[in-house]
Amino acid sequence: MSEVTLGGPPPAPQVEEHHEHHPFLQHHFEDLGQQHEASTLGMWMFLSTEILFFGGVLAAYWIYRVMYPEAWAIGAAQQIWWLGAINTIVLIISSLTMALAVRNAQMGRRMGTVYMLIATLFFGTIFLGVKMYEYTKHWQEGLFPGAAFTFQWPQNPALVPKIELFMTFYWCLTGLHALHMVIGAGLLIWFIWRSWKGHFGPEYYGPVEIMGLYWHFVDIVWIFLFPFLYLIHGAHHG
Amino acid sequence: MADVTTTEINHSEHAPHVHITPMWIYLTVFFALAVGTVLTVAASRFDLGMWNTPIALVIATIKAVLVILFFMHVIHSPRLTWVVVIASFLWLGVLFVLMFADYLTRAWNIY
Amino acid sequence: MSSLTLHDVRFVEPEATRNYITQDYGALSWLFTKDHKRIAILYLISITALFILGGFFAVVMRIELLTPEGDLLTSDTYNKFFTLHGIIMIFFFLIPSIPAVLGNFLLPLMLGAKDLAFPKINLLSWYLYIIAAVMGLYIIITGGVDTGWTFYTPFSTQFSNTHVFGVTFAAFIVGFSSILTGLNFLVTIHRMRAPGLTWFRLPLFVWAMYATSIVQLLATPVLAITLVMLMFERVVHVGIFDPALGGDPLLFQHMFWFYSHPAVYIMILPAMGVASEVVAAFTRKKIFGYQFVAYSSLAIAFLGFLVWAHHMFVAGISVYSAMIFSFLSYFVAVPSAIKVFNWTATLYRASVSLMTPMLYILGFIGLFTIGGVTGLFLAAIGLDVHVTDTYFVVAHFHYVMVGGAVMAYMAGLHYWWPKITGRMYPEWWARLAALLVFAGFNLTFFPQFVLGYLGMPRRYHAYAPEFQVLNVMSTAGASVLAVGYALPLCYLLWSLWYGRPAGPNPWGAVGLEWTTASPPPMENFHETPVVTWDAYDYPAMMKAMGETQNV
Amino acid sequence: MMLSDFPLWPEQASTVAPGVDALMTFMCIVCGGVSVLTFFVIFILAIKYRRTSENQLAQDYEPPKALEAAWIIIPFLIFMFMFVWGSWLYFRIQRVPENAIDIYATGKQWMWKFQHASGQREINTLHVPVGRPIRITMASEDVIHSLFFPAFRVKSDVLPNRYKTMWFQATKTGRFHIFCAEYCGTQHSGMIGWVEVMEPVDYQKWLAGGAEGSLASQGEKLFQKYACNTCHTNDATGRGPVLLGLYGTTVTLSNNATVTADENYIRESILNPQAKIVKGFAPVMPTFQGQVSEDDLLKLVSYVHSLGTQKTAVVPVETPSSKDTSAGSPLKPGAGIPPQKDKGATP
Ligand code: HEA
Ligand code: HEA
Ligand code: HEC
Ligand code: CUA
Ligand SMILES: [Cu+2]
Repeated sequence: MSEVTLGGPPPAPQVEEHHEHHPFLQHHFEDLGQQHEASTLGMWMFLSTEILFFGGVLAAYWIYRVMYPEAWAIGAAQQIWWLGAINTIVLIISSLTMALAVRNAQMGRRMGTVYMLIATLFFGTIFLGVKMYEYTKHWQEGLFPGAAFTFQWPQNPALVPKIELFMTFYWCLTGLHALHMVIGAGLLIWFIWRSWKGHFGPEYYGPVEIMGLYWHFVDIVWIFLFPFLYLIHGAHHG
Repeated sequence: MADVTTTEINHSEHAPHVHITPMWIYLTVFFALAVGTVLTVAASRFDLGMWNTPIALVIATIKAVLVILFFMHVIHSPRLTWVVVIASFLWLGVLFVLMFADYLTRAWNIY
Repeated sequence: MSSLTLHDVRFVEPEATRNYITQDYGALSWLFTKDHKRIAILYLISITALFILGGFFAVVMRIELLTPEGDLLTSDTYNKFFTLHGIIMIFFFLIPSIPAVLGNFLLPLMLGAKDLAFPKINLLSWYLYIIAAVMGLYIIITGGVDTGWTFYTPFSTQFSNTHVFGVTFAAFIVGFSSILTGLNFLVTIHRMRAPGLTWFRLPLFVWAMYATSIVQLLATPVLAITLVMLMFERVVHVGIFDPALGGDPLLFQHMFWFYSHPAVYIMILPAMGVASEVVAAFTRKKIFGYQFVAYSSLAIAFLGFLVWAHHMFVAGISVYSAMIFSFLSYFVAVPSAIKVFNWTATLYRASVSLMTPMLYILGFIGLFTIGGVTGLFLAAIGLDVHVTDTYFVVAHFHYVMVGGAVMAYMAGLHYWWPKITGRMYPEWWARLAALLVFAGFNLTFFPQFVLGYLGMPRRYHAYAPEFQVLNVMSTAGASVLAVGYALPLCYLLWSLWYGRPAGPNPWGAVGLEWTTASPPPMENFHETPVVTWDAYDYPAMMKAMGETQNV
Repeated sequence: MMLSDFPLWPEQASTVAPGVDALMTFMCIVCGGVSVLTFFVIFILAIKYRRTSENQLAQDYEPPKALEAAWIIIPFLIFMFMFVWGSWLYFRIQRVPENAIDIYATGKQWMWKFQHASGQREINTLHVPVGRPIRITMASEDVIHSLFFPAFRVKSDVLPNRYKTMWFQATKTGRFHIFCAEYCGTQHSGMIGWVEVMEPVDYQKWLAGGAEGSLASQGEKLFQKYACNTCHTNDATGRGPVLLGLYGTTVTLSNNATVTADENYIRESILNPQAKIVKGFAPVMPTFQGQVSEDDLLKLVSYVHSLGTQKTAVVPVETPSSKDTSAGSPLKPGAGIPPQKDKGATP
């Protein structure tokens, strides 16, 4: 994904130089423009695979949601909706700061980029912290599927396996999402370091842009997960 | 194909094309996303019958489109990026539609 | 222009003193290479090894099936053998075969580029492949897996006590290898074409790889996530696909085939691309209806996504959706028909040379047609009820995959062997091998159509005695086939040392890859070529090449 | 070998079989015809336009482009015809006639259990009358199986936790194969049996138990007469071990010794049950020494023998239904997915 940023000889940041000698231009590209277009296109294609990757679980999720609407509503009611809402806002803020980081890189504001990336990392970490809190809580309440699932639903015990199914999707979806967040956070740290070194500027901001695409994608996934997992309306809240 | 032209290969510019989105756009989009979140939560507090799910879906979709267009700069991107984005969702749509075509017609009788 | 003869085209550039093979020495220079040609060679070696392994399982299975009783292997071993045969042949041999070997080698050459867009990702995808293959081998040694290559639930999640987790994890990893290859190709084709090389000047092989890559990119992630869910279910004992816990085993099948049906086009589209190249080169003619052939690749790639549940006609899907999927399955056959007829028409008033690659490709056209039309039998739902899960299906897919894709792979390997190695292979041995493969193949798999219609189910370790004669024929054919595949292994190796030097363009073919030295130098071309001619435009191309030479 | 050992076409023994064969014939002729024509054209062209000199180029001629349209449209129309025929046939195969006789089937690793409406149970053999539509309602106790009658040209996957139905009407008497067509584990290829198509009168007699069956089927009667079936049920609910698939397996005894379940062992188990106690069971089986004649003993042994060699473990595998609180039994219809059509009665 960040192919472009991996390569090249050690950086020798400088202000003006002919494009062919830019330190981050790879030998097999004609110029930085071609390199930039290739790498953003590559990232978008990677995101296509991500869309189908998450889309696959979501398809399964929706099949069962249509089959077991009641269990789904009960399952969603086990979530603390306002934690989800806070996390949504937190993630949206981080998306904004990420977008601003790209903007700063485009405009050649080195420290602006660094600060915005740090802010993104900060909000991403808050998100993960809240998620960890929710996870521990679910675990304690016996809401982890499989042998650990001890959740009871006395009103209609027959629904318990289906609620477990809901929780299976909850863990799969949020787990995959959190994994993406962790990877994103790791990348952010590396990008903070690189921007601080002054690698990026108006003629070479592609990697930051790509990092941004990834981060925004992860945000979009959450935009869907929040209503899907926290806010299912059903008549049977306990 | 979207880009059957040769100009795409013969780059006239050497450095990448930079389009800097004005600050107010970012802030407006952010604001819209926040409002969308509040609306989603609010709508889910009321029993709207069969409409709860579609409303949640529509709001989420609008939010996603905003992020894609503005934060991800698709609105200023080459046509090819549009093609990639739309194709991905189209393909996902195929998965959903044809799969549901099976599940929703299973109970039908055979004539 | 008319004064030019093909001899002028033969020597376009002086032999390079240093090429991609002699550039660097030592194992590390190969293992850490970023050159697409070297990575292609790494792939060539690895998939050949796995092909032999997969073939070994096939041969042992065929020997077992000589007699109706299950005498050579135990049932469990037999089940593991066909599973491993299927998994290795599909995920580790056929899916990477043409794209990762020939595609990797040729795509930048055909586009006039120095390399693929993301050389490091290219190397990474080979490493992923190797990691997955090593995991697979480890699992084979420590007990194997017995679910069938389709991993149907609930057998795979609850009942099989073999290494299902490990194998699905390996398939998951090799899936990413495939995704990255596809992504790399797509970006390269979009962004790295030489000046003047417009879409409709591209060789049809590039079109085919383009279509293939779309499928790799958009189908494989669904397999990946399905396998993740399967692994999760197996480890945590949740019920995503478990009927006892409210899950639906058919959901697994839907998601599996959403990938695996398009995957069959990952295997056949590149083969069709090779066919177009070889037919053009050995008829010295532009492929008839070039644009139709190009677009039909895209049509197959798209329509291929709409037909997956034709694998589930008796599995319990609704009769109405069965009908829809049957209907759509016939659509995907139309572009395939376009290709077959266009290749045929290209032969008209051509200059046909029956060298080995062309022999393989004529075999490919014939066998793919038989395999394809038997797909039409299977897509007729009423008929599929009888033949599904019988040897009829086994025969169908070996006709398309072995008769089709593997034949084309062999054709491509022979056709580009001089380019890859700089040496000619021995023509007569190669023709003999091609004929053996063709004869052995038909003897192996044609009887299986009959067996299937008679009702012999697939994945049967022991079978009813009346099926024996046909099975004996099939086994006999398989031994001829094995010899047919062993021959190229020997003479291609031989040719590396003793083969006649090939020169840049031994076939008198047109195409950018033939304008550079064999083997090509490190960055493919000394100067980025400027393209002013259409693909397979023999007169124009000869003129252009002649001029290059005169300079 | 004799020609009869080398069939090319399966026996036709149901009302839909000729229909399926007709479509098959049509497909073979059309597809075979088009393929052969294509090969012929390729062959002729490749010979006729063979390259005669090294440098020969192709002639500068292109066939008319209208051909392109022809070979898009004509195959497409042929394909649509195939689709319509195939679907029409499929609906014929799916639509169950009103007056069908009900039979219930259960697939289980690795045997077929059939139950007739009047209560007869059988394993790996299915008796049906000729000339009457039979509807089979089926489910699986474990993995997916597929019930396949090649001579009738029908098959259907058998799913856990869900009923599916299939039907056929046999057109001639005789014995035909039953296969399991969906891979289901170790003994998938042993999950086979026979369908016995009988004259309706004979079927009635068989149902009434009046027919003189094979040793095994007489043994089956004795199995009920001596009330063996009160303890040896077909699932793990009885007090005694499940005898399905016992024959030929290795049995572990309470003293951890092992013994192969052959005729002698079965005979001894009936006459002197305490001699070798199966591990995990109480020694509660009464001796039948002196009560069962040798004749009857043989029938019993051959019945137990006939139960097949399908089972690997003496203790049957638990069905994965223990967690399913909603369905209770894994076979409860409608648990999970909406059934195709509510067929009512349970096996
Ligand atoms: C390379 C791989 C490949 C390819 C290209 C195809 C191509 C096709 N396949 Fe095949 N198929 C498999 C690999 C492939 N398949 C595999 C591996 C399985 C089994 C998997 C498993 O269960 O393990 C399978 C199984 C399979 C089934 C399920 C069978 C079952 O399990 O019951 C079906 C059903 O519709 C089917 C249909 C088709 C069709 C309609 C095509 C079409 O695309 C074919 C189109 C081509 C032609 C039609 C030929 C050229 C056309 C002409 C020359 C035109 C002239 C003809 C006329 C006018 C009649 N295939
Ligand atoms: C690319 C895919 C591919 C390829 C190339 C092949 C190649 C072959 N397959 Fe394949 N086969 C599958 C894909 C493939 N198969 C799949 C997907 C299944 C379904 C699995 C499942 O049900 O899950 C299957 C199932 C399958 C079955 C059915 C098993 C069953 O259902 O019970 C049979 C039976 O005959 C069979 C036979 C063969 C044979 C004889 C070859 C031959 O073409 C192989 C010839 C190759 C070699 C022999 C190796 C090279 C030879 C040498 C280097 C020479 C030296 C070696 C020796 C002398 C041994 N295969
Ligand atoms: C009161 C219950 C009861 C009745 C009635 C009964 N059995 Fe048993 N049977 C058992 C038990 C308990 C065992 C296991 C302990 C043992 O080996 O004795 C057993 C074991 C067997 C075995 C060995 C099984 C194995 O898995 O190795 C056979 C064979 C057998 N019985 C046949 C019969 C036949 C035939 C009859 C009727 C004629 C019969 N049984 C009647 C309870 C019974
Ligand atoms: Cu039961 Cu195969
Ligand atoms: Cu298919």
